[in-house]
Amino acid sequence: DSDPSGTASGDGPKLVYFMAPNTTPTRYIQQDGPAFEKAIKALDPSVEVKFVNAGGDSNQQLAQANAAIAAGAKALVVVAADPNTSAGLLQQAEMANVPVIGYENPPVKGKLYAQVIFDPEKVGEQQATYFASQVAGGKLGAKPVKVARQYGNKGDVYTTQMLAGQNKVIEPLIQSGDIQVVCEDYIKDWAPDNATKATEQCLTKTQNGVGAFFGFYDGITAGIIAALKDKNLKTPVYGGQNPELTGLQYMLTGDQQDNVLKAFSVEADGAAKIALAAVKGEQPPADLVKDTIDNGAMQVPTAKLESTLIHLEDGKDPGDAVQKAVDLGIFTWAQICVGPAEGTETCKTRNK
Amino acid sequence: MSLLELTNISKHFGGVRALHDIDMTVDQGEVVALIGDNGAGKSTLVKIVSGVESPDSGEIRVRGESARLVSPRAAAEAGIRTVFQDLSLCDNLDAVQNLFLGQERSGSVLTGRRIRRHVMEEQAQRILESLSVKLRSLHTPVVALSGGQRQGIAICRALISDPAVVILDEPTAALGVSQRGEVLDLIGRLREQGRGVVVISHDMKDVRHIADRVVVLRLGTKVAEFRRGEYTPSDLVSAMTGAHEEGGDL
Amino acid sequence: MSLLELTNISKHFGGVRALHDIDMTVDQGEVVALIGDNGAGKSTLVKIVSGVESPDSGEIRVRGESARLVSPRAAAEAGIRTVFQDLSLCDNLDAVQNLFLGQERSGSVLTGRRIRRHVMEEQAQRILESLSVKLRSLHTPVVALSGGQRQGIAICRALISDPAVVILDEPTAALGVSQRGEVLDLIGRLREQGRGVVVISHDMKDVRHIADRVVVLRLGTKVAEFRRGEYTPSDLVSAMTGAHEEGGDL
Amino acid sequence: MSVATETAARTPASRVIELAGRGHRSIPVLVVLAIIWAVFYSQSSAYLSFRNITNLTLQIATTAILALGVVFVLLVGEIDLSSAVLSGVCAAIAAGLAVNSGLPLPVAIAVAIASGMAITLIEALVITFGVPSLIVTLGGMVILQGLILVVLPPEFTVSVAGTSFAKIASTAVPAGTSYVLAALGTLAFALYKAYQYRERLSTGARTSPVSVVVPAALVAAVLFGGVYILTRQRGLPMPVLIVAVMLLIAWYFTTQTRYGIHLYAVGGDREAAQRAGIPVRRMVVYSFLILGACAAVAGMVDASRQLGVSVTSGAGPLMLNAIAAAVVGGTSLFGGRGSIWSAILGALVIGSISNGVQLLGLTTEVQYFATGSVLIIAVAVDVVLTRGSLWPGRRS
Amino acid sequence: MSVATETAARTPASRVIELAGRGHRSIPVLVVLAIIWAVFYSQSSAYLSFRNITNLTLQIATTAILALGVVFVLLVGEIDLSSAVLSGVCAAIAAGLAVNSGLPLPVAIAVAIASGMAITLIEALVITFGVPSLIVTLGGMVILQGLILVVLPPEFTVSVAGTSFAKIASTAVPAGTSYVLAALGTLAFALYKAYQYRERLSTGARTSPVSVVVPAALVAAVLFGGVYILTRQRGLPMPVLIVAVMLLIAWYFTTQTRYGIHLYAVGGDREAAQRAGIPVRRMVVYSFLILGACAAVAGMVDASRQLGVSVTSGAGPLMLNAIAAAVVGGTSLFGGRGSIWSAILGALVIGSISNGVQLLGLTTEVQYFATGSVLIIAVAVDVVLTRGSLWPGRRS
Ligand SMILES: Nc1ncnc2c1ncn2[C@@H]1O[C@H](COP(=O)(O)OP(=O)(O)OP(=O)(O)O)[C@@H](O)[C@H]1O
Ligand SMILES: Nc1ncnc2c1ncn2[C@@H]1O[C@H](COP(=O)(O)OP(=O)(O)OP(=O)(O)O)[C@@H](O)[C@H]1O
Ligand SMILES: [Mg+2]
Ligand SMILES: [Mg+2]
Repeated sequence: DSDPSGTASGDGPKLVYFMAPNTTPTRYIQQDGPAFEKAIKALDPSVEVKFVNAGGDSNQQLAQANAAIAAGAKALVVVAADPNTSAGLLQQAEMANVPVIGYENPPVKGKLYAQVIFDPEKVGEQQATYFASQVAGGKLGAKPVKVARQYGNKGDVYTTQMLAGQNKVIEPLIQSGDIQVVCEDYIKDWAPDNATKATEQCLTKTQNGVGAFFGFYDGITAGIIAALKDKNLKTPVYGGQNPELTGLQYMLTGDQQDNVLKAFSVEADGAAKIALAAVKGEQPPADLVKDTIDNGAMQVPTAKLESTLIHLEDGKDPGDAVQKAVDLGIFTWAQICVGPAEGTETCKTRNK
Repeated sequence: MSLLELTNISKHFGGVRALHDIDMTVDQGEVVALIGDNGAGKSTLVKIVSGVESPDSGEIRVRGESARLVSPRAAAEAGIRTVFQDLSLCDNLDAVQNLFLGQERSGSVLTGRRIRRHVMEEQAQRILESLSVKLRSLHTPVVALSGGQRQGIAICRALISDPAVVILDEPTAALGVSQRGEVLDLIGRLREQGRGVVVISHDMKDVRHIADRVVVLRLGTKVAEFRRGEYTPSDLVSAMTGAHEEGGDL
Repeated sequence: MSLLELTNISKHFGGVRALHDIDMTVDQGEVVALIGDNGAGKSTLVKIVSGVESPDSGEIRVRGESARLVSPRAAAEAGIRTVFQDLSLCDNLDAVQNLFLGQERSGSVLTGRRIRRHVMEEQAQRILESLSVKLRSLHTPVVALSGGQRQGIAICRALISDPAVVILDEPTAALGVSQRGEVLDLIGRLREQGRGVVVISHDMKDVRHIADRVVVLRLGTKVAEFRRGEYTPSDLVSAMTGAHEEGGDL
Repeated sequence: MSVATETAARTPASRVIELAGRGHRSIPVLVVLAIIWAVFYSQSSAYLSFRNITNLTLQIATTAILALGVVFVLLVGEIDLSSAVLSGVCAAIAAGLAVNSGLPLPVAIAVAIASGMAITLIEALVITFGVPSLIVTLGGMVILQGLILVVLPPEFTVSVAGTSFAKIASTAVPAGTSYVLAALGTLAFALYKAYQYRERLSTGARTSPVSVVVPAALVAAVLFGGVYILTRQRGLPMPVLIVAVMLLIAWYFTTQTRYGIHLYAVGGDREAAQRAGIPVRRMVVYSFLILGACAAVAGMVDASRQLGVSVTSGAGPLMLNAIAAAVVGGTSLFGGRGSIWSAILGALVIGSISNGVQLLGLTTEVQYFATGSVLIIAVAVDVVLTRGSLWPGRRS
Repeated sequence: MSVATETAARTPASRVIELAGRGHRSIPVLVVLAIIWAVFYSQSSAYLSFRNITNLTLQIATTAILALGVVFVLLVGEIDLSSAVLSGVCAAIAAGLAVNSGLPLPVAIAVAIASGMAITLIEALVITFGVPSLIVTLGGMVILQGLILVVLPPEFTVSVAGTSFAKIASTAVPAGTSYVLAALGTLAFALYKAYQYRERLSTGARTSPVSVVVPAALVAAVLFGGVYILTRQRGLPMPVLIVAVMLLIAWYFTTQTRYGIHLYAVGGDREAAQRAGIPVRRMVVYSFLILGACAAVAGMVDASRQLGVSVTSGAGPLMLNAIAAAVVGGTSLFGGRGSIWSAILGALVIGSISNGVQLLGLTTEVQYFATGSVLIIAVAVDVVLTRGSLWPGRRS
């Protein structure tokens, strides 16, 4: 049963691995993975999908890739636990001739068959653009608007790229004096409780003198909102993305202003098509994979996906905005309308 | 009917045969001395009777009934209390806590078994005085006490619960002259109260002085048993060492 | 010039005055007995001389030179070796390892100080035999040995490095009859070899037998000092207890 | 056979503190805390504002509650790595029942506490069977990471904002009621001390009325002072009350009852405790049951503060912080030494550091440096005050 | 004064093993390992393929190397939480110097190892001053998390793909050379044993040539068997050789030298060790220095396998896995008991479990359940074989 040639040839079931980075964010095990499997099964029922989850550890993910190769995987769909330390994985796959499809958080500096992503820089830019429009529109009061910014874990690729996107828009506003950044925190591990603490300390330091909070993703905004609610403050909170269930719920209750929707179903669909092409040994489907991105080792054929920003609007039902997330199949109204959202007008009308 | 009766007790540690087919009885109001060279198996026998070790084979009867002394707790419930050679005190507790450990004077379940420290302190003072054990404070952890003070506490502890059988493994080893005398007196008093006492000692003078019966172990086997007055000092030594020419300076 | 000379040694533990202005000397070829009731401060004095405790005040001179015995290592380098009352063996090591602990017979630095176990075993066998200490195996951790066997090992350990001063804190407490005899002989031999010996004992017979000089402590103060032949048994007891009417059964 | 022995003379400071403290191991930690506060206050006056002190107490509530459970486990000489994740699991259970299934809050809370205790019971049984607690609770932690995925609804999160569950943390006891509670607490304590005094008198033991008045005055000062500071914002926060009640119960059981002595005996010398007839296994099980209950409460307080439960609940530094709090407060990793006060004092030290560091607005790197080194320095100061010269006798 | 004493009769199995093993604590762990392998093999035949065994050995290399350092620290009765992050820092230093600054690889490696040792030296000095190691290394961990941000270049990553640094892990010793090495190893060992035999003969101690032949045959079997299996793919992977050499050196120093005895003495009873004149503080410092070196090597092997360093290097479960490996292998958390073999055997157990669970392609939840419970069961089996009846005498 050994396979000394080191290549994944032969017959048997066609095996594809979906390699999640961790249980957080939950989308990979909760939504992307199942959607990917569904899409594959719809296209080719003979392909079997297996899931692994690296627990946030690159070493573990490398081991999982090796195990997958040993088990005869025909393609790996990889959400990197840490893109910067995933080149080893790509090298192992390359040596075994197993194509790797990068997904959302793709490995860098190695050979990829293709990748599907919502460009983080773009996401950051979308968040910042909307925020800037609110500042410009005077929604946040007189300038300079005092802003508290909270970023992701310092040193993470995603943090760096999203921050670059945000800063493209925000930096000029700072220069022009429209915005004054009063607090700036990197949130360790992107954890909500760290965001809560950072918020509390920021409010103490500024004596509640914050005009708006600008976060990085729904977990962080949830942490900010928890702190604000505890202090009975109504400071507006911007900068959701992903989205998480709480982010959408807080939009319904009016606690969070915006969200960037990354439709996992679209992404999983795309990845499924690419993976099947890879299994068959074909080129990536050209209708999907239109761009290339330099990942430090090669120009990776890339399917760039469109993320959508939704936001609350004065005098309008927040349900209008959230409806887009429901339409994209991210969550159902039944899922959204529990806990804080349960009593909102929107839920009373839309969740039947 | 004997208070305590051991039959055919054997115990191995890995390859070492620590005890082999030991028989022994302790009657009411009797002091039995257990003697033997270092490593003869005395402490092992004591540990078996106290529920610390379990024998490989053999039977233990307490007041005629077969007893399974699976734990020190079981032994205590059968009325057997022991002063171990290593004393087995809790270094981080103070003298009073050690004295009453496992038998604290406490309030009802309603109070969550609240410790009645004042009662315990008073009793402790009395019992320590009766053995001339002098402590500068009842509140220091026993780790800070002298060797003799620790031994005194260990002895007092065995007496607090009014046991039927008291086992003393080299109880006077670290004691001063007067404390040693008190302990010997104490053993006499225990006998008068009708309790059974087992004493291990290397001091043949003490043994002759207090023991009603002497059991001699050598290399894990019982080699002799003498009743009071039926032996000479050299009988003991020759039984212990297995050599008949040695008499020593007893 | 004395081998060891203590002047005005005092030591407090928190509020407890364990030692107060103690003077003591030990000469070459002299056996000094240190006696006193339990808690008198004997072990504390020993610990100070062995570098385990540091005195609050006072001076220690070794061969006439002021010595700072800040650690047991320093004391050992000054030629002082001690058998502690609690033996201070490493339970997880075997008899040979304990015997040579800190003074292993080992190869050169080039070999990373490779242990010469065969040499050590052979030497261990010899020295243990000389004190009649019988072990079933040199390879079992000492935690599994009997009280007397452990004490035997502790005594042998103090002799391995050819020390100038040997301090024995109740060395015979757990020993059997013959081992006890051997230790008393040993002390005589140490004296003949011109070493200084300090012995703590509660056995007045032994004290009279071996000691050239007797130092008596009571409640941390030195209350008397006797030379061989210059005292009666009751002198010792009354000095220890502070009562003159008690003579005891010595 | 290891015995703590000093190899060097004590520092004079340690003597003073020893005399002042008379066995109250907590005093040096309080000194350390005062130094930390002074240093941060000198950097930012907002640090000792009523607002920030209230923040601080709320921030440390979870750690303190979990640390309290950890102290019990450390005292019997075991260790635990799973209780932080367990707190997440219990919070998920409670929030799921209360919010998604609509059960009454008290029922949900009771079920969560029972679940926490059931899980630590299983762990404790495996431990008393003989598997090292590090392994059992490490394995338990991994299993619980799986369990939280099962317990959570399919969307892996429960939001509790606006529900009754959120009230656990957000309820504020009005100032008036708080003062009444403080008065009642002081009174109860004074009466208890007076009762003890009478008891001692009755046996003719040496004692004096000072043993009633001084502690009672201290307790009054702490309670009234605390209520005064913490009600400046919106009334006394519920988590503070929860912590206080838990500490009170834990204090009574560890210091005033038979159970407490046995706890220390088992941790001090397990073999000796067993020889004294103490049911060692059962004591270890009790400690883990207490830990389970503490973990459940900690999880619920945390979830209620975070307004939600997710797979990250109980992850992060909570576990290490709880253990560190216990050790900073003076509880030994090797069993038998420490007190329940170490939970709250240690949590305060750790919380004060991280609160202060964040307030100063340093860069991330410098925050890391400051947090780590202040922690070490704080304990080093404590060591200088009390423990320093004891190395290597003491280990933990 | 705690003494391990049995309160129940030993199982017959434990006797057999005791006789077979004669003090070789490793045998029950090997049995456990065999059971784990059999179980997973029955579920998936790929599990024992040459490829997967090679995977497994590579996968555990980092854990094993770090665990080796941890064993030294545990043996002297201390604990460490910082070495995993330290491994990341050292890897960042080495990769930065070798790749970004273009220093020769050996220089970069030497600087990294020296840095690792310098950092653990500082930790050790604070510990011997009296601060508990848990606190020092927890604080150290936080500081090092900051340090790695400083050490890494501004983009927070160093990629080593295609550089000489990558060769550390990817070099494969050709099969021929490997067999020669195995033969040399066996020969050296046999000669050493023969020398010892002669030594013993010379003092007239009881001994027999069996004491040479049997161990030498065993070593030969392990070495040649290992080389045979591990060269099936591409030759003997360098990390395996590194682990082997480190184990060899550690074996020599812990079992054959004076240093080894002192190590165990300090861990067994620190006070007694000091009274015997052993420089206790220095021994603790040595252990931490060894840990520092091991952490640096582990970090570099890891980085070279992952072809990069980033802020997550050394984060994740590495630290707990290394400690757990040591404990699973039989090293006590309380000092003085264990051996260096526990590092490799424990890492093998943990690695085999996680490798097997991944191979089965279970769902995330079930993976967690399986990993956690198999770990506990594995140690429980070990306990039944050797340690079970010793509770509560032994703790760890
Ligand atoms: N746990 C154990 N494991 C292995 N061997 C043991 C163990 N306990 C005792 N032994 C061995 O059993 C024998 C008897 O020991 P025991 O302690 O009963 O002797 P003893 O008669 O009390 O001696 P002493 O007078 O020195 O106290 C000794 O050889 C000892 O080494
Ligand atoms: N570390 C310590 N802390 C506090 N008190 C101590 C400490 N060590 C000893 N003491 C106290 O100092 C006094 C002297 O103790 P020491 O051990 O020197 O007595 P000793 O003469 O050896 O008695 P024994 O004959 O019982 O061995 C005792 O009252 C003891 O309680
Ligand atoms: Mg004995
Ligand atoms: Mg003494």
